[in-house]
Amino acid sequence: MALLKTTKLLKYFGSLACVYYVDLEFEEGRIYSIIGPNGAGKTSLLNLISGHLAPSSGEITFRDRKIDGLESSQVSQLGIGRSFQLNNLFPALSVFENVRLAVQSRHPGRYNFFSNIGAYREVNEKADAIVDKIGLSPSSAKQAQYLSHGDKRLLEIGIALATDPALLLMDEPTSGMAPEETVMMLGFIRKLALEHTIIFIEHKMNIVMSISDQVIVMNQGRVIATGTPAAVQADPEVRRAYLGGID
Amino acid sequence: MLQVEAIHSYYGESYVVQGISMVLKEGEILTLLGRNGAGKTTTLRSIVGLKPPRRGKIVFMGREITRMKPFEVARLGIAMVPEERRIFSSLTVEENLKIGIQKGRVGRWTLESVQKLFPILRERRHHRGNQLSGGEQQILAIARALMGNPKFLILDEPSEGLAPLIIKLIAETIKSLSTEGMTILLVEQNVEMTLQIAHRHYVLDQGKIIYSDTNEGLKNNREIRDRYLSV
Amino acid sequence: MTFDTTLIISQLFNGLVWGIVLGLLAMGLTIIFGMMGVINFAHGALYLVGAYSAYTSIMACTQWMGAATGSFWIALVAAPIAVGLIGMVVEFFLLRRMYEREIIYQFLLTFGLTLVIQELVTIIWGGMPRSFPTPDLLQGVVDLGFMLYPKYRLFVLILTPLIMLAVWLLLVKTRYGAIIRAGTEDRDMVNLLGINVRRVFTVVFSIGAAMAGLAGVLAGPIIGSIQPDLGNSVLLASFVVVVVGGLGSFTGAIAGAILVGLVKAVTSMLWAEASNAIVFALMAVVLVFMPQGLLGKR
Amino acid sequence: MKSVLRFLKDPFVVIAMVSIVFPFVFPFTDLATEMLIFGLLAVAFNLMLGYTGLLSFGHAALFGTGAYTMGILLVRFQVNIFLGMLASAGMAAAIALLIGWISIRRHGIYFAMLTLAFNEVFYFTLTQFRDLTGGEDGLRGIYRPDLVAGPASLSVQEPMRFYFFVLFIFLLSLLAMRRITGSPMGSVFKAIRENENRAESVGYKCRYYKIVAFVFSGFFAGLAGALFCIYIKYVSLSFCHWSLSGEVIIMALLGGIGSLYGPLIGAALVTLMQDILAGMWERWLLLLGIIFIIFVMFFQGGVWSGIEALSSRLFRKPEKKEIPA
Repeated sequence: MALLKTTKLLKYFGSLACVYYVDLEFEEGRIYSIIGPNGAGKTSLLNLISGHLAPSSGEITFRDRKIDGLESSQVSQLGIGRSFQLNNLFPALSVFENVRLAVQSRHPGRYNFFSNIGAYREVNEKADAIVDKIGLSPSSAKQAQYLSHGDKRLLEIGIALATDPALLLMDEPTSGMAPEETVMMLGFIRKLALEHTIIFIEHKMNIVMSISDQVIVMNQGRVIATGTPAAVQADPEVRRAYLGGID
Repeated sequence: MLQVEAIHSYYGESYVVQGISMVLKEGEILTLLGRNGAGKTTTLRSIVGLKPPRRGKIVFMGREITRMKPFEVARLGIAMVPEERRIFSSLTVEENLKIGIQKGRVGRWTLESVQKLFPILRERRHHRGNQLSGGEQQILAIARALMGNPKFLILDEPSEGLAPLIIKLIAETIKSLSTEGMTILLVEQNVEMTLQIAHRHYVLDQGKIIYSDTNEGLKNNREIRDRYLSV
Repeated sequence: MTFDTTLIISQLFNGLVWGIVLGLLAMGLTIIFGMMGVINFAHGALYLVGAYSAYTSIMACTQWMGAATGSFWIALVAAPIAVGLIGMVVEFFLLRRMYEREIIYQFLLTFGLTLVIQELVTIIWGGMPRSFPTPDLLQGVVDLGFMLYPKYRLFVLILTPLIMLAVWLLLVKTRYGAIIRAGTEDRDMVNLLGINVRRVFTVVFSIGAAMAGLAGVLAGPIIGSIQPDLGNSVLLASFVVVVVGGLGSFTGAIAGAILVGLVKAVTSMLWAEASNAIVFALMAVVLVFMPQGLLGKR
Repeated sequence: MKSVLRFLKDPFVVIAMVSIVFPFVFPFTDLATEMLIFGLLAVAFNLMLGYTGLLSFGHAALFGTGAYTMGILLVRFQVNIFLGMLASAGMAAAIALLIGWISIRRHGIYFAMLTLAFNEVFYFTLTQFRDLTGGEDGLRGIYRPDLVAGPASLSVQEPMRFYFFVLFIFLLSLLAMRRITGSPMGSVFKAIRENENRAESVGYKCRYYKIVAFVFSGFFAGLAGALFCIYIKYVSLSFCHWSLSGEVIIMALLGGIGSLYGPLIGAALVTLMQDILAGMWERWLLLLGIIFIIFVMFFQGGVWSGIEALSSRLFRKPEKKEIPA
């Protein structure tokens, strides 16, 4: 049984189809990457899955449950975490508070308005654990807006992780990172894959080819190929549409 | 033509450009290469006055432009085609072009000559900016910059996200502009393309220039290309 | 029976006149919002200044030239210019520093400005109502065939759309208009093309302000007497208009203005005290069910 | 000794101490009382603007609801003072729920416009129920009841006594609001202010939380209204006029919306100016407007952040903002 499935997924912006009849299945425990030129519809596809966009038609099921049309908060509660291409943090809150908010969203205590937030030990401990996991313990008390770019990218993922997602959607987790940071991030994604199913968008081909189990190639809203990295690289249509002019 | 002397620029709190110096000669095509976050775009923004450097000096044709406002820099004849083209999406193609006109700067480029160079702009002159494809937008952005008859053209990643055919057209245009005497500064990720057209290269990493060479030199230096520029 | 229909028609005409004056205000608000992204809470205060400066100019002219001939026409030009200049000063010294900030702060700045302007007006002209004369040429009524209608109101009904049209043409048909529209989308890019965007914005704000001032002059003879709290109700009404019409849309502002004017006319016939509240209820309904307004974009 | 010092560093303690001593130093007890009441209103308002990022132009309606409810209950039913205040605050919370439930669907400036619209509609509605509200004439015949709890009763007619009664309610409310902002739900409010979309993405239904913030804010605004009613022994339509909403915004911004206590300072300053300047110059609003503009433009943090900076220097706390690498 597929963890996530899209059926004839279609999204129009005005008269322009940014996602065009996409049928995909994602199995549990694997790493999927989505590649394609700018404007291919990658981020839109992620937005459709995470409830940030509603499809024009078609269906998305997660664990056999229909999730298209749900709000992003509901999708999140079902176990789909999302990180963003551009940093999307709580800028004036500390790293720890950023993560704690996400942890707390799964805790019944979130409705409590009259007890000290520090009293929720398990929430605080778990937030600490996640801050540690993303390697930001030293800057735990720093406001998110003052982090370096690489640290912001890590926090971006930390927030998504803190909601205990079964499926993790990541939009260009390495965007704007320095080479060494990128290598670290790769290792981190590999580690995450032990516990989560991952779908991520990426531009750097060497990353895609080295860590994905499956590659999905999109162009102008369509999925033009899916398969193992090797198979996709060999696909003539992919070469023409995407890899052709660049390498 | 353009001299950049040890400029330092910050983006918010992060120290992005850490003492970059460069010299451009008239009629030459120079590229700034390097990975994301190396400081290329910030360098450009410093030159055109969008992000004045905290320290250092920028001189254009004998005049210091370090602290000038962007529109003043533009009026001296420096045109920039920024990343993501930044076409005015609610304006028609023709209106976009007309905004590029600068009174007092007349020359080879007029509405007619630009449309002759890129016939697609005449065909689509009544379309709005947001109805154009990525390639058409890039062409429009270049044409709009030309309308001000600049002496010096700055292009930030013109090939980004475009189809090979359009990239070729743009590369050819850049080359022919340069043979007509235009000085061009090009920021690119697409190293292959720049190797075909540029005269000299600077490679940036973490806010500093770590390598500079002629086109031939870079072509033969595999190590630099693999270390800093491989896709 | 015939008497009743005439009354209703003339009420509807009044609503239309009021609506069109509101439309002028709303168009000024829309230009400022559409071009600069600023919600100008001081718009009502500028309208107030328009009315008062016109009043002063009429009085001064009358004193110098004896009879009141022509004095209104001078005021009709002088007051908007005066208000436009005030707008220019406000933009140059205050608003200009606020563009990087959140929209709420610009809103609050102009809110504070309202207090200041309103108090200044009270200090300069006093708190007592002053009667605003109707120009000699436009005194009396016209026979429209089906009813008699005040000349002046008819004049407003004809002149205002012409002014609106002229402003619209300026914005849509000229290169300067294109620059203004481009400036709303991407200030930096316009700057990069060698255009001093700051100056463009100063001009835009002062055009918007001048339109508020003009509305103040035109409204003077209709309301008959002016006092310093004049701006408040008009401000709220013109907010309603732009929200109902769709924030940032010109046609929306005009359509919204006419709709609000007519709704107000009808309700003041049926239930006069409620007319204000009903207009606001209308806005609430539109906001909840059609968040972009009747003709708004996006 | 150290724990005493820490105790003294708590702004709440400082505010409590200052306000206890205040009426003995400051000769105008009534004015001091008014400062507390508007302080409560401004802090309540700031639960929305400062903590949740929602600019409400409808707080006059909530304040007015509290005042009218209290007044009517007193005039018609001679209700117990505590019961009356609870009912007033509850009523204001209910109105806040109604306004919030609809307004919260829109963001930013649209939200502000909607709350303004409801304020206007509410204002009009009050004029229509003349029998109940006294219409344009206002509600008359309000008296200040004694504090009655079981068999015990205490008169608060005397200004100083009344001040301390108001102070009691005020401090209690302040503590309650402090608990709220420091609670898990309070942290969600802040998250909404910082980045509503992301809060939604990690699984919070922000609409719900925003309504709750509005209701809390309404509750305390209503309480302030009820206190004002028995303070001034009169309720008029002007309590509900949108210009009062505007004044509250000014108070909050002058004081500083970045903290719970900032708006208190703003409210105290505005009330003071209103009283003192208004006595000297009829057009004092001009000065208020100018000061407000200056604060909007140059002092985003308001007076409070200035005080905080000063006190951190006094106590030699390490700099709050870390210097990024």
